[in-house]
Amino acid sequence: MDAIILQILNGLDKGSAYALIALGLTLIFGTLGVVNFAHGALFMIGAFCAVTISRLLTLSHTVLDETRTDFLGKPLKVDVPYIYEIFGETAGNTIIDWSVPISILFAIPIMILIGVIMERGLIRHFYKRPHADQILVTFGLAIVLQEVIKYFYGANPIPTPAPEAFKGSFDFGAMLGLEASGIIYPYWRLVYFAFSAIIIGAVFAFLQFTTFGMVVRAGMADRETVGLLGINIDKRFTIMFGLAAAVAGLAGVMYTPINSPNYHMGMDFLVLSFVVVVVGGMGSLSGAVLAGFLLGILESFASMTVVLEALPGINQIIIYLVAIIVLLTRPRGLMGKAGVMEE
Amino acid sequence: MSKFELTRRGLIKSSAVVGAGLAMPTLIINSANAYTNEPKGGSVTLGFNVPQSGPYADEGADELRAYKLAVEHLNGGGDGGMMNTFSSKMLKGNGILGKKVEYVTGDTQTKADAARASAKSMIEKDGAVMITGGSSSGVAVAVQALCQEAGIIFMAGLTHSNDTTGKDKKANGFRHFFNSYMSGAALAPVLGKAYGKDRKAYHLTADYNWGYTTEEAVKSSTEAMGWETVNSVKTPLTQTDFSSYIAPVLQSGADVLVLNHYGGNMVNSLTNAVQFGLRDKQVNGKQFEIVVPLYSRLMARGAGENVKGIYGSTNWHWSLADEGSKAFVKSFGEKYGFPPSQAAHTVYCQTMLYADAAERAGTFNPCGIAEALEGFEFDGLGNGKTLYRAEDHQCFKDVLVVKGKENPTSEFDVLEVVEVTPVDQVTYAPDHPQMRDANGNAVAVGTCNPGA
Amino acid sequence: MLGLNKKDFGLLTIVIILTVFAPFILNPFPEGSALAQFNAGYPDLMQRLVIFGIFAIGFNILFGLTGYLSFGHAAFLGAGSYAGIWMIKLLTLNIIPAIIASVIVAGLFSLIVGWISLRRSGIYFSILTLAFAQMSYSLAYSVLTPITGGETGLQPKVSDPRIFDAALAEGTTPRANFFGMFMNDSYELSLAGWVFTFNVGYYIAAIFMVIAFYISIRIFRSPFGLMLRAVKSNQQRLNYTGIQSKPYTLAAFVISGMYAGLAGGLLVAMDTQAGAERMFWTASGEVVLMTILGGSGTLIGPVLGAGFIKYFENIVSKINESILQAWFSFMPEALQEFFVAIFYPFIGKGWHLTLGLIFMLVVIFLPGGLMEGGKRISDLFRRKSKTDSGSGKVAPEAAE
Amino acid sequence: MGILEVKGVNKSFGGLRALSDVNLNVEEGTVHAIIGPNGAGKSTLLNCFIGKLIPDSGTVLFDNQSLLGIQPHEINQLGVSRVFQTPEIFSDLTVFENVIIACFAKRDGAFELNAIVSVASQKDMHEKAKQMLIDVNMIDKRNEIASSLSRGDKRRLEMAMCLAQDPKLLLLDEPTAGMARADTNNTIDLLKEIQAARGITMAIIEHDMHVVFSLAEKISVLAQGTVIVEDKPENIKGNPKVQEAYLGGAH
Repeated sequence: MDAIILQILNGLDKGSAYALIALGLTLIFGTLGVVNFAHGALFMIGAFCAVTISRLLTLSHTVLDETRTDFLGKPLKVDVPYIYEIFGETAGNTIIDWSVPISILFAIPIMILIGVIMERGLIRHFYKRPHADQILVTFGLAIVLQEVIKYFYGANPIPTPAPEAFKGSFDFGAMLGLEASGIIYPYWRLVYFAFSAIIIGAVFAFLQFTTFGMVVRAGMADRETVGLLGINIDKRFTIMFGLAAAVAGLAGVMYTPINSPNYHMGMDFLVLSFVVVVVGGMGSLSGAVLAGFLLGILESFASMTVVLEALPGINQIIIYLVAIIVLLTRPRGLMGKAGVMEE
Repeated sequence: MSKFELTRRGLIKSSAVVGAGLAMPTLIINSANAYTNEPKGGSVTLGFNVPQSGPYADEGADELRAYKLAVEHLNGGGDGGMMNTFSSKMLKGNGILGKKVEYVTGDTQTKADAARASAKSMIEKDGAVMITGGSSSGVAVAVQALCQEAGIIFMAGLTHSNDTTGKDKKANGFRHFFNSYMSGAALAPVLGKAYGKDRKAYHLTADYNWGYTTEEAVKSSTEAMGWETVNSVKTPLTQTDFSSYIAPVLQSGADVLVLNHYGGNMVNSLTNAVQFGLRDKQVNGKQFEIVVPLYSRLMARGAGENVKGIYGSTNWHWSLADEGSKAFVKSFGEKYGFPPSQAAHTVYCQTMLYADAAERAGTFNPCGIAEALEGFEFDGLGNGKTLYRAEDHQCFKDVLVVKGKENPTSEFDVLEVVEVTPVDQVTYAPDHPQMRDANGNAVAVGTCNPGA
Repeated sequence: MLGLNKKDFGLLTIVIILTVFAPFILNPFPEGSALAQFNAGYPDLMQRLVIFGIFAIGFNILFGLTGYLSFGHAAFLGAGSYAGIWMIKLLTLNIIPAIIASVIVAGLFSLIVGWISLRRSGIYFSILTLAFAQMSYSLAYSVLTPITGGETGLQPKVSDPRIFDAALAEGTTPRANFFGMFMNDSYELSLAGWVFTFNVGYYIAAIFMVIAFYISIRIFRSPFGLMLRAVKSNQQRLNYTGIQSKPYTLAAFVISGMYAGLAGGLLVAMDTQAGAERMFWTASGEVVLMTILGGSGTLIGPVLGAGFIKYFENIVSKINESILQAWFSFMPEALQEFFVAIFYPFIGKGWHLTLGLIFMLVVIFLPGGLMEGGKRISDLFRRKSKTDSGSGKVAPEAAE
Repeated sequence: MGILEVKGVNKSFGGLRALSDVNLNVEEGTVHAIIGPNGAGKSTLLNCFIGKLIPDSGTVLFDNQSLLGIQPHEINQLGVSRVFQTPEIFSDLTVFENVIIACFAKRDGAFELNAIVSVASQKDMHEKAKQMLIDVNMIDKRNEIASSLSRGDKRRLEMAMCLAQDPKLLLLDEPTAGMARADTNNTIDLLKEIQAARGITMAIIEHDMHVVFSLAEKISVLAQGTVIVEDKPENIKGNPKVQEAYLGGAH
């Protein structure tokens, strides 16, 4: 029983990451009809926003420590962050410690800007082009973005820990009066889950309760009609793209403490996020979220020892297997609308 | 049967009939070479085949740095590095056999296909006489098989699976790096001492060949010591989030978690395990511990503080105080500004060992070199006394057991050596069960192929 | 001639000439010159160029004609490779059974995958094929290790059964052959400063490619090909014209799967090794990119795209800093360093960056892929020679 | 005994009743017009004949065979072709290719793996396709890409495609919509010729009464999803029910 609760927790957590990435993708996919292979790269850039902020905060000048030596036997160069001089060592350390949450503030405008530049500079010219061209150009862009990151940050993962306050884990077992340590869950993952829920909720609210959102939703249902109504779709598409980029970027920022970011993390998530969006159904935001959680939970269950003993290797293929089953039983995914990306 | 024989660029370079105006075309059908890519000019070309893209690009870059350093030293540049401490004194800094050492580079992408394509281009286009490098066992085994076929010596880079010199060993292939068996054998006594002989272990294993051999090696040596293995779960290579594998560990009653993961998998699974607070827990009245059988310092940096206090093994570490290591760290560090990784060390050694073998054999003929390397005993390359065993072309040397450092002084200062396990403890018979093929048969190393 | 019209026969002739003289064409620079780095006339790359050309030609029959975008074609290439290597291990080192088996196995596999995936269209179809390919990859890499060799793949061994062959002497290396001609045998022609390599394996693969290309022309020009283009254009009208589209798309899927299998079998024949990463989604993506880059739906475009990407992967990735320094060594030192610093990020380990940039530039400026570029250039010449360009509108064959 | 017999057909979308108890009888060899105000359910009814929609209840018999539940391509192979309101053509292909596809469909059936022969070598198909294009007066445009045609040409092309199949029943959904008067008259003449030459049964939906009364031998008036009158043209004009349906005043 504990094991199942635990895996549901895991699934929700994983699912929230999937849902968050898929949400941004489906906004672009569903509204603009653009197959954006650079979406994973946006996620990755979000993560590297966090890395960059933490690097900026720890920007240092070197001081020679004569008492210690480095690997060549010379006096050790010790880095002293400038921030110590501004805020003092204790406060400085606290700020550095909180670099990931701080990054969120910076990541939002940066990601919106990147999204807007991408849309204005490139994607806009591809709305009317075949999907094949969209794939080629966005794939090219994804490669370029990831190689640029690799050039500056290297290929290895870079540790970006969560603030000290969020390290360690929460004991659900003790809270529920069950055996202690039976069900524990890391604080940061709970934060990630809550954060995802807030972002998803915010995006839904934005689309549900604002006029802008109504137009966009109408556009997702029937793009032609909205165009015929004489609404300036161009500007809204730009904003949508910025929004989608921001959602992907935030997902990336918050993900950094869970797994150290590296330059190809976007590609790792790209295929998965496409699967999530399509299983959810093209053009359906709630479908994407639902599919994200469903696949997250099933993936977690598939990794349980009992399951693996019965079906060896099931953990390798569960996501794809579920995708096939869903698409065969429900022609347009879980909640897809007719006519979107079917031609 | 075959009338068309392989001919290589090396021949052309020397015998090119470059007339001022009209040149007679020459059609070479029968080879004038004694072996593949026999160097006939004033230089010899080595092929450095390392991952330059993909997740192991940084390890590849470090290997490449070490290769360049080795070439510089072989050609008499720099401070000579480990050439000065190497027990064999055949290398004089005048290239190999008097020929200037040149090199070509390629990108393995950490994919067997790409690695073979790149190696083939070095052999066919550039006339490389030896291929070396790589950062995974899949690539090593694939390229080693290619070199065997082409008649080229393969000096493996970073490859840790037993298979490379076990069931997939080849007469033209040589490995300096240690392997899964050695990791297990070296780790077990240290773990026993540190954590006691009554432990329950839970294995998470990367679901591919290297993972299998590592799990088997660690399992068998820890079980021999008295540990019990409560469970072992295979994780997909492409997994990035290990939470659903980590979460059930505490409920299993295990008190040690063994992560048979490498590279990015290792960074993520270790980070996840620490996140779940495993190391703060008491199970069975004992402190919960995590073990990482194979450490890569470059990658371990990605796990940040999570590696502190975690045991593992490594082929070499820059903090070693022997003369060879010190010389290597000095020349590498002064050239590049940071200490070398174990990948850099092993490929530097491999280059030196190859050059030295060529000098001793007096030829670049793969068979001559293989003969010179087989059973060769040496010292001064940073791992103490080492034997290149004739039966499987595997180096036998001391193995380092390391631990994540508690108070690192720099970003390179991630690991500290806790024990140097003597070579006797990690030596095994060439037909050890872990080195056999799927049917349980011992595999012979075979006969060298000079090509041509 | 050969059942082709004049224009197609001309195209086929050009392809034949190009493949026959590829050893010359791909080695334009003399040995030892600074630009020799750009020579691609060595056996392995020439083999890969034609093999991936076959893969792309086959993919184009599906994608270029029907518009169905499969994201899992690498699975068929991989399945073909495994079938091929097992034939080499079990039956004989002669490549013929391996190639036949690889085409058959890939055909059967694509029949199953196509049968299921073609129940959906558009992006849903793409994801279904992707899912099948990713499952194949994951299983081949892990639990199917006994059959596939997993991470280390499969290579022929001296100890393999090979029931049709005489036993090899201990110590010899099993080498794939075609009735006694070994794939990696070559002979070289040295001509002044140039060296040209003629490789057995390359010419065998090239023959297969020419045949594959010929069949593809026939398919393009056949009623079947016309129906496939009709599927892409308006599937609904096709149904209301009394035609069932699924058998057509399935046939196209299986044919392109067999092409992929042939490519896989040839890969194994030329380089006796099969590994799981051949089936990874990036490999499927690569053939998509090859086809689009070259110009999907055109006859020769996919081959150009395949050649372009493989050339980059193998040539640009091998240029390293010291080669760069040698190129600019004629300059004063400061200028040399400046140019090396500018070019360095784009070569060697930066080859991906260059490739990505080229993808973007091609698709932005040449919406029909490389073929579009070719067409524009030839239009330019045509305009010069002809004064009237009124009827220069696209008017494909078929009329008479 | 009609070639197309429709009995008691009902079709609802959600709560909306699009067709209720429709009865229709198209005699072989005649032109039968279906008229009615907008939203009367004309196109829905046609969709039920070609397998695009399946009625909730009722029967649709073509040549005494039920059309319900069989695939669109099977219905077409039985001899039912349709010209759509917005022309459905292969817009990426040339005019000639559009027509020859229909010729192949007639000859080869629903599927034929005809992969090795070339289209160019199929002389009989060429002749037939050419003839069809001559029939609809489009032979000089045969090499144009279909998407570049004018709307009228697209419809003529679609008609040529349908005729190439030698249908037993040709369904025409507003064949002259959006056409200029001259074009409309040409189309009427064309349809008349076809009818005279081949005796194809036609069911035609039309708003333009000029077209209807020039062609139709029988007219069914559809209003609010049901057939209110089915009669000869001369009897329709004065029928009060029809006038009521059109809210007083012919179109």
